[in-house]
Amino acid sequence: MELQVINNATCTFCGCVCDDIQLHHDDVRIHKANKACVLGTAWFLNHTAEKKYPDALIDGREATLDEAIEAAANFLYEADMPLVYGMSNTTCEAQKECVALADQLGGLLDSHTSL
Amino acid sequence: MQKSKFLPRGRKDRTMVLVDIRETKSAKAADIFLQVRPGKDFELITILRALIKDRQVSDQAIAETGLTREVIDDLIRRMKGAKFGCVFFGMGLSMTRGKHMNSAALLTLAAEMNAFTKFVAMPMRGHGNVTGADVIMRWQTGYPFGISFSRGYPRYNPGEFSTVDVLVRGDCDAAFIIGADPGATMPQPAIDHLKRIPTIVLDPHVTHTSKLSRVHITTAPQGIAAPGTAYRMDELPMPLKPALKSPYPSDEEVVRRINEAIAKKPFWLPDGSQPQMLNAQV
Amino acid sequence: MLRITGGKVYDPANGIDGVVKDLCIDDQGLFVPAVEGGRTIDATGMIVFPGGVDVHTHVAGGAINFARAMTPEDHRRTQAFIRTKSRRSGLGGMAPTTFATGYLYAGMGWTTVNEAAVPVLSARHTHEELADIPIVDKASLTLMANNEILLDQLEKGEFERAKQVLAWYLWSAKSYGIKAVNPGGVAAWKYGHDAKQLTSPIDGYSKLTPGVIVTHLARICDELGLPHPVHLHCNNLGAPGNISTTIDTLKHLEGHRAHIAHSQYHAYGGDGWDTMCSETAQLAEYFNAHPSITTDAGAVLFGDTVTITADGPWQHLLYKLTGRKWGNLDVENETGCGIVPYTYRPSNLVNAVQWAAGLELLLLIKNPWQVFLSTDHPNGGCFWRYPEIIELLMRADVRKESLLKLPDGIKGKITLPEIDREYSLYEVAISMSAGPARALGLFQKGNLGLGCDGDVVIYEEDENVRKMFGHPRYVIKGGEIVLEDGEIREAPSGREFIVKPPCDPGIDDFMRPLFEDCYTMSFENYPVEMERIHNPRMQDCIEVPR
Amino acid sequence: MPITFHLKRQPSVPLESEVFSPDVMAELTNTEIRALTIYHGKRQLPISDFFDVEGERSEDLVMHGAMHKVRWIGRAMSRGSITVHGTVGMHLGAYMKGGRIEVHGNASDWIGAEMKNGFIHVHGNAGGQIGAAYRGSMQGMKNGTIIIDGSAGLEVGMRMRRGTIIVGGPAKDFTGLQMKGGTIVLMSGAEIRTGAWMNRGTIISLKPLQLMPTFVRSVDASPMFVNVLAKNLKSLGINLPHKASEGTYRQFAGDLSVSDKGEILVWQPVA
Repeated sequence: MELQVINNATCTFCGCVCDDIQLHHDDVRIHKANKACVLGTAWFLNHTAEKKYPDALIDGREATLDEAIEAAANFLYEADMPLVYGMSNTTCEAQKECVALADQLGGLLDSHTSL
Repeated sequence: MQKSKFLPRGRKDRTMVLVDIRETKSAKAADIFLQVRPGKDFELITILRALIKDRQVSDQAIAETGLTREVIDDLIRRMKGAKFGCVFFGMGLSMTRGKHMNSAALLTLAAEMNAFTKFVAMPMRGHGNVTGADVIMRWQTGYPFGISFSRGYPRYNPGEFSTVDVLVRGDCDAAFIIGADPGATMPQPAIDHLKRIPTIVLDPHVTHTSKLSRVHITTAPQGIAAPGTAYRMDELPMPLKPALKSPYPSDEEVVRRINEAIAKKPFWLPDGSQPQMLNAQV
Repeated sequence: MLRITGGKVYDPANGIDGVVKDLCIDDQGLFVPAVEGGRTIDATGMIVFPGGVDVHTHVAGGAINFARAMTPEDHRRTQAFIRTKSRRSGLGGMAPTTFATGYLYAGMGWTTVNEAAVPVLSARHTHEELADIPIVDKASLTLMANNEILLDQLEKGEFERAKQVLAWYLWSAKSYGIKAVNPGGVAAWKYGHDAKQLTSPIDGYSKLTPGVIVTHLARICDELGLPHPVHLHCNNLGAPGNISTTIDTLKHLEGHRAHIAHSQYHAYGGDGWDTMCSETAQLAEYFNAHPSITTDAGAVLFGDTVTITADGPWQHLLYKLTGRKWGNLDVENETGCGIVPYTYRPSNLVNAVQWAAGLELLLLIKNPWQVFLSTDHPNGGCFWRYPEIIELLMRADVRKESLLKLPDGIKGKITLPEIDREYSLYEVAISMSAGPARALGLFQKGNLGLGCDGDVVIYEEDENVRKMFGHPRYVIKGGEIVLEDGEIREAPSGREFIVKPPCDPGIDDFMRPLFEDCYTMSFENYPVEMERIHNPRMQDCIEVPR
Repeated sequence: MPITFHLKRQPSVPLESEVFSPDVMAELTNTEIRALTIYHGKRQLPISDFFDVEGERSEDLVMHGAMHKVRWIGRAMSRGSITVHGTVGMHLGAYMKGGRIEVHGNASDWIGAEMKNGFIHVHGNAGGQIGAAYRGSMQGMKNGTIIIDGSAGLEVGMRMRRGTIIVGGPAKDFTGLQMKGGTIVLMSGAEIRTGAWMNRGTIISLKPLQLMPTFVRSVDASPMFVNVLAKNLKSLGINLPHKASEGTYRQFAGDLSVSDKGEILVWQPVA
């Protein structure tokens, strides 16, 4: 099968966020990441579109996404001081949702920066 | 390397000085390597701040940083003689003893250098889009991290609301972790607290933190299978171009759905119980 | 659908000066002759204005966001908006958060704001922030006067090419118009220099002068037919004696439309801080003789603020003067920015001159369609203090009282004590709404006529002018009641105005090699994608008469 | 009769309770005091949910219990007294304007932060940022006295402008960071970077200090004001050596990266 090519793709492994990477991929994995550094290549090649993990786990048992979302919402809603933390390896769009979540919950909000 | 009107030969017109406690691979790329004694960054930068203002510092004090007066004098001459100086600094500075004060020292030095020439400083951010989190929190809450909404509006106090401190003291009673794996990196007392309370993890992998959590949700990796935006460490947003279609939903979608699920429940502050706006905060 | 009945209407765009008449707004949020059903606001005895329009403010983007990070101490002492089930929390103050920006503007009846300084590289970021400013409609201006690729074309005398380059940048940024800040000076600041003489070549160029940049940008804006003319922050901001630079700049603009930003900062005489005085009379005279040029006051109010401007060299000077915090941003080949917290004090002669000069310009420029209310937020003061300025304009006695607080040394440095003019409500409506809307080319704003946007502010008439303008009874945005009895009711998201100037499709091929030579991001990723703009509204280009 | 509080159950998350201030309670009845709102995380609850309350209408408050999660006690108080038997959490006496706070036990970070005046005495150990400026503020405590009998954490007296801080036990790094005035007395010394970036003010240490490279030694002597200070401290039960027969103070000026007007005095006892 012929590989598809994406030009000027963006690498989010580190803070440099290079946006000149050429990706060669099929439906399942990226085979080549031209112009990416060692770290970036590993980042692109190590993720696949395979279903390696269950959709969700609740108390270690496999669960559906809907169940997990409901459980997460309940835990966070019941807490007196919930913490929303991380947000490094995710998109700005998700980060905005996280800020909205902490705002709605009346909780704590923090990122890797505080480490 | 990019060329410019004033630096037409690219890299050749630039001088790179590397300061580190050991000679790393990066030293090969540098023109000058300065080996500073571990834990003496703050002292070295403070000496530089004094010396650029022509204040006297003893040879012995300089020697304690691991450098000699000749080397420091040469460095200052190069800094003052540069057309445009830039200091990049990383976690070796900001996460060792002195922490934020080490960064503050470097930023102050860069500001003070502008009495002689153009100088700037920029933190080298580690993980992917941590800059994006900073930037977004600033415009939505006014603060870059370490925020509490418990009084209904944003408050800021690193040390009080920052995650490691909160977890080690056992201050929070639920945790939502996204795009991070504190179970692998944080001190043991912090990890122990995550085990005690309901922890929820969103991650493309089942991580250390997932294993101690009550809820794990697998999500699509950003930039590879999830679209959106990421900020470069100089605070420029870059569009993401995912190559793969993930069998999992994006972080954005999952957090939005959690937000929607919570929004269906009664709001924690009863309607009308609070003023619209406070003029005096706590 | 909404009907507003019995109010005394001030609608300068249609020459209506305090006439009792009814207004109707349809489901599209536009004024119509009549509506069936819906709510009726009985505005009998109240005053009805078109919603305020801020022609020059800094509310979104890299610079103000840097200022937010720099001033946690101000966030702690300022207004805090508490989260409700439907409304996000926020903080006000010198550099309000995006949500609070919307609440505070709408809270005093402003419904449209123009973010006046956006580097193209930060445009994607700025649009994200603008999308998070609720209620008000937005436009943004692109910084162009220190862009290396553009300046190179002007240096070579390639005017047509320069026009195409500018159009390409403008559309890449998805912006509404052009802002020029300290032409040539910010580029020179990359290497610690400035550009102070309008006719001297700037650093790194043999022929190109600030004057050439000014003239050509004005001409390009006219030839492209941008609805808003070149929006110019002159060279030498804040410096004693800069009036000569400003008048010189205005002469370079003759024959073109132009908007001069925050002219208070450009109207000083004297040759040092000791001798600095107001030269607003001279500047006002120029405006009075040249009706095609508009300006905003950039008025100063005493108190704390944070100054933010692309004028990097000025900010470094201010940092040295104050010894306070200083932030500096450099935006690759395009522009830069400096940030310094500042306190204007009546006891400080320089600040006293600045305070008087802003008011003088608003009072000495005779035609209110030429000079608009602004503080160059947050530089001269925070936008949410506009009602204080309105009071100073409407009440000569309040001005006289304030003058008493100034030091004796102010005598002979200002003309404010000799000015008796008081703004009428009609003139206030021009200065805060109809005038800036017209200057921006936003014909659907600041106008209560049929087909225009249903943005209305309704005040309860009050002797206390500051209170009246600070606390409207109702604010209506696009026909929706967003504020009622001092409480924000709804926080809908606003729209963004964008222009698409005519652009030669071949310009991409011309730009690519130049771009790839000096930029650090990919050419393809540089232009802001249209789908990233929240509620875009395209505004047509116009035919500008020669 | 003071108003007495006994913590009856341990909060699971921090309890923000700035209402524990004589300014708030002095005129209130017992019922009104019980109903005052405190914040258990985000939940707004009456004081009586966590405390047994005895007494009413008094400027003197007495608190009992392990209150390490109870924050903002005595915030901005201007009069009266608070006496704590047990531990207290962060921000004790922050923004305080007057009155006395005494803690028979340990306290946490930000004691007397940005206080304007008043007196705070912690008999146990304390955390960091004592009398300091909150992040971003230019000025820490402006006046008043803080005594810590035990140890202290980082950044003691950060950006303080006036007033006195006495630390009996050892202090950690950055004591007197960016100090602009006032006095810090270290009875048992401090770790590193004492006086870093100080502009003005005085740090007195009875134990040798590892100083920043940007301090220069001036003279060995006991300046007059040490005598005055010693007399004042004596009334607080603190013994500051100052007699020539006992030794001298070695004086250092700095921090030269900022100014040479700050001084650090290190006690040199007669051998």
